[in-house]
Amino acid sequence: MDLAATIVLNGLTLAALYFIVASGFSLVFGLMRVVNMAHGSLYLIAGYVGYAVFEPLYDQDAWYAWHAGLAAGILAAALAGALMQKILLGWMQGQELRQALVTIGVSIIVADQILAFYGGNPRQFFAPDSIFGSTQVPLVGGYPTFRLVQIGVALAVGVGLWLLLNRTRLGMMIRAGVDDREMLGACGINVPLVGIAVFALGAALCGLGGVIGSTAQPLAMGQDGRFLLISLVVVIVGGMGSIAGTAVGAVLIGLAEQLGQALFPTYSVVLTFVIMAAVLAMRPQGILGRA
Amino acid sequence: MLAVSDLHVRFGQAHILQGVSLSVGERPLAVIGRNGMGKTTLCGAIAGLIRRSEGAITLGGERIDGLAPFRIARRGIALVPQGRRTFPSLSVHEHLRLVSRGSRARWTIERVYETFPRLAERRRNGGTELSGGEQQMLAISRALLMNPRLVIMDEPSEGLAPVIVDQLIGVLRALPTEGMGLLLVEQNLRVATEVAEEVAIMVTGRIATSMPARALAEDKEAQRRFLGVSAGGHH
Amino acid sequence: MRERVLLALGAFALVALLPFLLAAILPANQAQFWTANILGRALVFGIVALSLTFLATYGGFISLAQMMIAGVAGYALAVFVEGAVPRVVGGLGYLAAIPLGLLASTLMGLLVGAIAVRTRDIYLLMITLALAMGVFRFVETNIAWFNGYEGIRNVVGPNVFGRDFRDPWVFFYVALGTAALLLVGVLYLVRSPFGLVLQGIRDNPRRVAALGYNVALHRIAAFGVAGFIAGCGGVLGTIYNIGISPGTIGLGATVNVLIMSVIGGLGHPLGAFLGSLVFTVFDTFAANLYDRDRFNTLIGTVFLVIVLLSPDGLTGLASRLRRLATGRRE
Amino acid sequence: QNAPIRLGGLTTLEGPFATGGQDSFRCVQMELERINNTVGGRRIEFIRESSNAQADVALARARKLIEQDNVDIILGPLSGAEGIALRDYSRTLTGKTIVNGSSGASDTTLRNPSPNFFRFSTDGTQWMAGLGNHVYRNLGIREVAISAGDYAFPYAQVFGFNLEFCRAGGRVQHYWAPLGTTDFSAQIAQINRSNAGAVVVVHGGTDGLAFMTQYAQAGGNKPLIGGSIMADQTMLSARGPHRRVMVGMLSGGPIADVIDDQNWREFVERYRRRWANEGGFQSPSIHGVNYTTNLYGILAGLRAVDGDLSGNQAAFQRALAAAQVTAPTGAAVRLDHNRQAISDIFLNRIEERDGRAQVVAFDRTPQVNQTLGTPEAQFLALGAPSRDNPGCVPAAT
Amino acid sequence: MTTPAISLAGVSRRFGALQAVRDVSLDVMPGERRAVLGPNGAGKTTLFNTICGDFPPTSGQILLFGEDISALRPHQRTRRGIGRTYQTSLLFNGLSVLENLFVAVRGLRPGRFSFLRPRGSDTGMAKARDIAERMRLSHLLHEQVLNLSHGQRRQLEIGMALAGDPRVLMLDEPAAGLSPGDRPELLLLLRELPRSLTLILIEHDMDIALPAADFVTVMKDGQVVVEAPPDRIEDDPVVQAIYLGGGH
Ligand SMILES: Nc1ncnc2c1ncn2[C@@H]1O[C@H](COP(=O)(O)OP(=O)(O)OP(=O)(O)O)[C@@H](O)[C@H]1O
Ligand SMILES: Nc1ncnc2c1ncn2[C@@H]1O[C@H](COP(=O)(O)OP(=O)(O)OP(=O)(O)O)[C@@H](O)[C@H]1O
Ligand SMILES: [Mg+2]
Ligand SMILES: [Mg+2]
Repeated sequence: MDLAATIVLNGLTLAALYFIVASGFSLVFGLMRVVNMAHGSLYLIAGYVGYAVFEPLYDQDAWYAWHAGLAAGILAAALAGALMQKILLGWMQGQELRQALVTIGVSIIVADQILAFYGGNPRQFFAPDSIFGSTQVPLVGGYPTFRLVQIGVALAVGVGLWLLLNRTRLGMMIRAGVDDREMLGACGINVPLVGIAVFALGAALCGLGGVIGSTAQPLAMGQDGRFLLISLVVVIVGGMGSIAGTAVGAVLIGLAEQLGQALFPTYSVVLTFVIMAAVLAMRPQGILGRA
Repeated sequence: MLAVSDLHVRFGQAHILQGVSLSVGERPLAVIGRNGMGKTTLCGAIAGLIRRSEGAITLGGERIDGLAPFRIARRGIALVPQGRRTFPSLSVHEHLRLVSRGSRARWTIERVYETFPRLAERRRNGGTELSGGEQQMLAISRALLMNPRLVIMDEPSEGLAPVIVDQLIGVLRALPTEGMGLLLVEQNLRVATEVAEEVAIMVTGRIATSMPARALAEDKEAQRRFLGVSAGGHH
Repeated sequence: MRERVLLALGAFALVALLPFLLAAILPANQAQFWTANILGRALVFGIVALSLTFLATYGGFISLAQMMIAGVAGYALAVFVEGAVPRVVGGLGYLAAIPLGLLASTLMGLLVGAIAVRTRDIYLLMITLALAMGVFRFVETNIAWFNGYEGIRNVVGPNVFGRDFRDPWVFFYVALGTAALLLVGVLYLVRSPFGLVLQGIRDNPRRVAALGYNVALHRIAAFGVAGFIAGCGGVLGTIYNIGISPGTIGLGATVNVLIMSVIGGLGHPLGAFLGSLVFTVFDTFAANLYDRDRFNTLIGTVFLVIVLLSPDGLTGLASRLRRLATGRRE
Repeated sequence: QNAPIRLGGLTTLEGPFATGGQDSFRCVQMELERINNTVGGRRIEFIRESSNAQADVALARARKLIEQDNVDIILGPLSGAEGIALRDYSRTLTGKTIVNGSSGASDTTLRNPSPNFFRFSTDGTQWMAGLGNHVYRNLGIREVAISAGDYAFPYAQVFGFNLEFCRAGGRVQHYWAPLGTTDFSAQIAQINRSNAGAVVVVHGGTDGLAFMTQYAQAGGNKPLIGGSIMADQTMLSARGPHRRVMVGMLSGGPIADVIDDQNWREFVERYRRRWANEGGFQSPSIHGVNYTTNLYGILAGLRAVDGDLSGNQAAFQRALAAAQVTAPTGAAVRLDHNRQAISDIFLNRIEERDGRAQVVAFDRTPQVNQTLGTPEAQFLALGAPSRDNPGCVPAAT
Repeated sequence: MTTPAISLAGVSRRFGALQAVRDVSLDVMPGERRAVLGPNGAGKTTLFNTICGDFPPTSGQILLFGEDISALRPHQRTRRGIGRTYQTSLLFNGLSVLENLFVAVRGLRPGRFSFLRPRGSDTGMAKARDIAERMRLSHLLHEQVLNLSHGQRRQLEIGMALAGDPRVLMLDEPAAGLSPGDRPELLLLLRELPRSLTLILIEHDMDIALPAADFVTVMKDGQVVVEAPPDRIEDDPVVQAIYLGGGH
């Protein structure tokens, strides 16, 4: 029965990765009503920029190579996100569809430019030795340590976000901004600035996911589309704007993917979408989403 | 304090404000007029929510027209919008925390709760999980808590029970003593005349005339002319 | 209102003459290319985009399932029509298989509408996207019915009045006719009680119910109508592509339809066709205009610019210009 | 008569296949430059187009090349479904010729072929020739686990492997994963627990890399046998933990990095000189070589008719069908009655040579035809390769 | 005795911990004009919502002319003759004034689900124009509702409710937002409503509420606290204390 345990653990670690990436999406999507179709592109940007910093350091086997790459990736993504909001999206706030399309345009360009810059060769980070090998896990036996680390990171991210949104004034501004920006402005709050902050934060999270993800899985063209779709599904299933919901969604999808692959590989992909359609048909606002 | 001169607003081809000029000093000014005359448009234009096509708006001598709404608000103008516009995803208490200027300001969260006990009872309800009147109280409190130099209130008495209206009148009359200017748009003549000493009457995007409140209260003729109030209306 | 219909019909009359124009100014093979593979292809996409525009403009539903629904019609046709490779069911002539395809897409439309009946806005966009991707993945992996990744080939199309469908002119005029009918149909529909209620639902579903209408029924019906429209596009597209494969309804294609609708503008159904035309032209010639390896950057940029310039696409741009000219307020 | 011959190139410069696509154009361009764009006394004009590996897009691009750009011959496409779409399209054309690029689906030429579609490159099934027998006979492995992508190309390759391996008496366990899978940990967990003697891995680019990496991380230690596109420069030039396990991996295919053949050494030399500082690989990729082989076919045909394409290319197409060329790898190529290549297939092993992993050919199966030697009728009777028909039929005893 | 038009038996509605409407029982006779007064948050609007089905009651029974409608969905209740206005206008911003009214008229006629356009002779259209006339919106017939001023929207709001000629008409603060000049007009309109129609009215403007009503129900904290004819309301000590205050 250790096989079952392994599969479940795989599901959970995968879910952790999905959560990290999707939480950024959820933040932007849920709080600013922007369906950021370029979320996947942020993932790529973080990955490739991070790798560009990582590789030379790794060749001189500096112990901090990976950490430096991580930092670089997060910064790059955050910057890109902030710029996107400042230059492209900020002034058309509230026109949800239009914003979605702008981000689609961005994603097309980014993908192509990355291909031009870094070529199509897949890459992959090496996790630092401290967390590379494998750890003994009861029932499962030896298990890649890094995948366990993912879970830790995911938990940290989750708690942090929850506190930010429900315990801080910034959180209130963000939520109010969704309801009625104009009125929020009339209350003396610098709405554009809030928007940029949120976007940068969301992008940074995506960047975090980008580097961690590119350590667990290859970094390559096409990953952007994949993680965009996953983020969408996770957030929708969980309920938009709800961090807890995103977590639930991630776990559901992560497990479904792994179990599906083990039990009926052929249609495992379909499973994800079936789950999503089912959930939405039952609960249009997602499992934990506010009605 | 606030001075509006020759303000014009157009929506496409519709010329909504056609050269409004008025000024608000220490004493409250009331603006009344029939439906669709441009009162809300005027408020919106001053608060920066609606783009003006011509004219100047100054607050304490400084130009504020063309500024972003949040900058105008920071210069000290608060708005009680028509239709309340409370935030669904914030609780009553969060609304207040959002704009509160701390405990040393004139208007504090505590004071709001004293003035409108109803809100205290509902502090956890979301901004739309409130009755119409409660939302109106919240909108008013939200503006007062900003402790602005000038409050613009667009029909604040709408949906309030008579007893609350009386209370509101009390609050508004006290504003000058707290150094707050007031531009009051009202459909309720009683509120308008009891709060303000000066009343401006708006007709199709212009200030047709303005007169002392007391005079208007007596002058049924003026009421009929500008507001179409037929003598039989009140009893 | 009248004027909108006339506008639309006028536009189509113009397009009807285009082939002759092209034949006059271009070498034969290029004229044919423009007729079939630019104009014709644009019309096919346009019809699918129209179904999206219809839902978006009048119902406020941004449905990303439309390309998939079109694909359902295409696959139904390919599965049942005689001569398709591989032969799944076959045995039917085009006269029987095409209506079958339209029926299938209409039903799929109703189904999507029913599943999404309680969702709104972004959520509706997402659930429809999910449904589309689900069907896409299923078709891609299912061998028995849809021949998986390779799809079903050799759907050559019927004879129209004794002329082979592969003749680009025949194809073009059939597509044009279909598009015109559908467009006029939509313009008529939206001022009917059904259309008005649909717009009511867009603005305020709660009130619609309070007035005694069955909101769910109207919503589902709207998706049914859109399903039929998309189906027409799907059938034509499948014949044009001599068959159909999962790629036709993949994420890329789905997004493309959205892009077309928006470039054209969600303000007026005609936008769907404007958008599809612009899109097709760029899609075809981007590679010539720009470094062949980097033409995606070009496409992306053009798309971005259009969206940035005009919130309501080309039609929006047009009507704004007209407003400036005539100085009338809409 | 002296107007240039217009040759349309169609490959994939978008998405996951982009690297292969770029390399195929590199090689074609290089070889055209070499004959400075003239053959049989006529100039060749090369017009490039790119699809995104989707059938209908490939079709649209092909139509543009033929009708708008008015090309005489198309060289392409790169992937399976596209190939079949173009095969069908070619049937509707008169006086035009389509020569395959690198697409490797068997059916393109095996079942209802088109008279003016030619393929001088071998298909995915052929590429596995000899591997099954080698694993069973020389390595003495009796059971393998096969992890393969769940779409046409892997079907073809698995089919080819099983055909020999099962006939020889081997047992196989299949683990299919949809295209685009990047987390194989569930599969790998199962495989490591099975008592298979080796793992056969047939995944495209990124998926393959993901499998290898995770196999390494999960401490997998069974011998690896790869599909033709696993042992490819696109994989080996990628850095990562996967390298460790991939050294020593066996594979079969139409090329290798190191082939003991003069032609090949020169070709690789040329390639390096031309592309070293323009993003080229250490040595040409499988797609590059396939495109080149097909280009050679075209050139041979044109030479035979002195570049005369008149008469709806009838003469030219006859010449093509009869053409015999030598692929860059030095393998002789001729066409069967379906205009499908019969050529040599290499058995390769990945070795560390001068500091980097390289695919080294250690054996070759000469003149493999599309049915791997089985009589055509019998082969067709087996049906088209698919998940449900992986070609594992034990020898009739 | 005749069956009441509306009869509530122990109707309650709770929002989480809060009892917005608490065990309310009341009968409104056919043709009666009933005013519902009460301080803000007393539960008046919620009571309306339970009757028209937007928020079904958590307990209790609602009879419409003797028929139990407690379990019906909103549109079904409407088809049985309930019409209402909303405290904060719910209109179709994208449509013109005329189209808003037409949709409202058509909602209660056979063929409400129809793909066929109304012909010029369509009675529904005629009715819509007629109502616009009555609400003094004729000059705005083809104006997009989005562009109406607050007061104009309030007028239309009432028109929408009248359009379906309901048997029971429920108005939630119809005078709110109307200018002083239009209030007497509203009063007249209410007075001229046919007696065949039953009217329930929430209103904070005593100059409208009292003259319009035959009988008054006063609510507080979700409960009915006073029921009396209009003339005895203004000097009822309880009502003064909780609702009117000293102003009157
Ligand atoms: N966006 C717009 N486009 C065109 N006309 C508009 C727009 N907004 C308002 N109007 C018109 O401007 C006029 C004034 O509107 P406004 O809301 O300022 O009136 P008001 O005095 O506030 O009326 P009320 O007392 O009913 O609130 C109205 O006739 C309205 O129809
Ligand atoms: N959706 C909701 N969720 C939670 N509480 C609500 C909700 N709607 C109303 N309430 C509460 O129910 C109580 C009654 O609300 P209701 O709207 O019926 O009052 P009302 O009598 O109409 O007041 P007003 O005269 O101000 O309109 C109020 O205290 C309000 O806070
Ligand atoms: Mg107003
Ligand atoms: Mg109320």
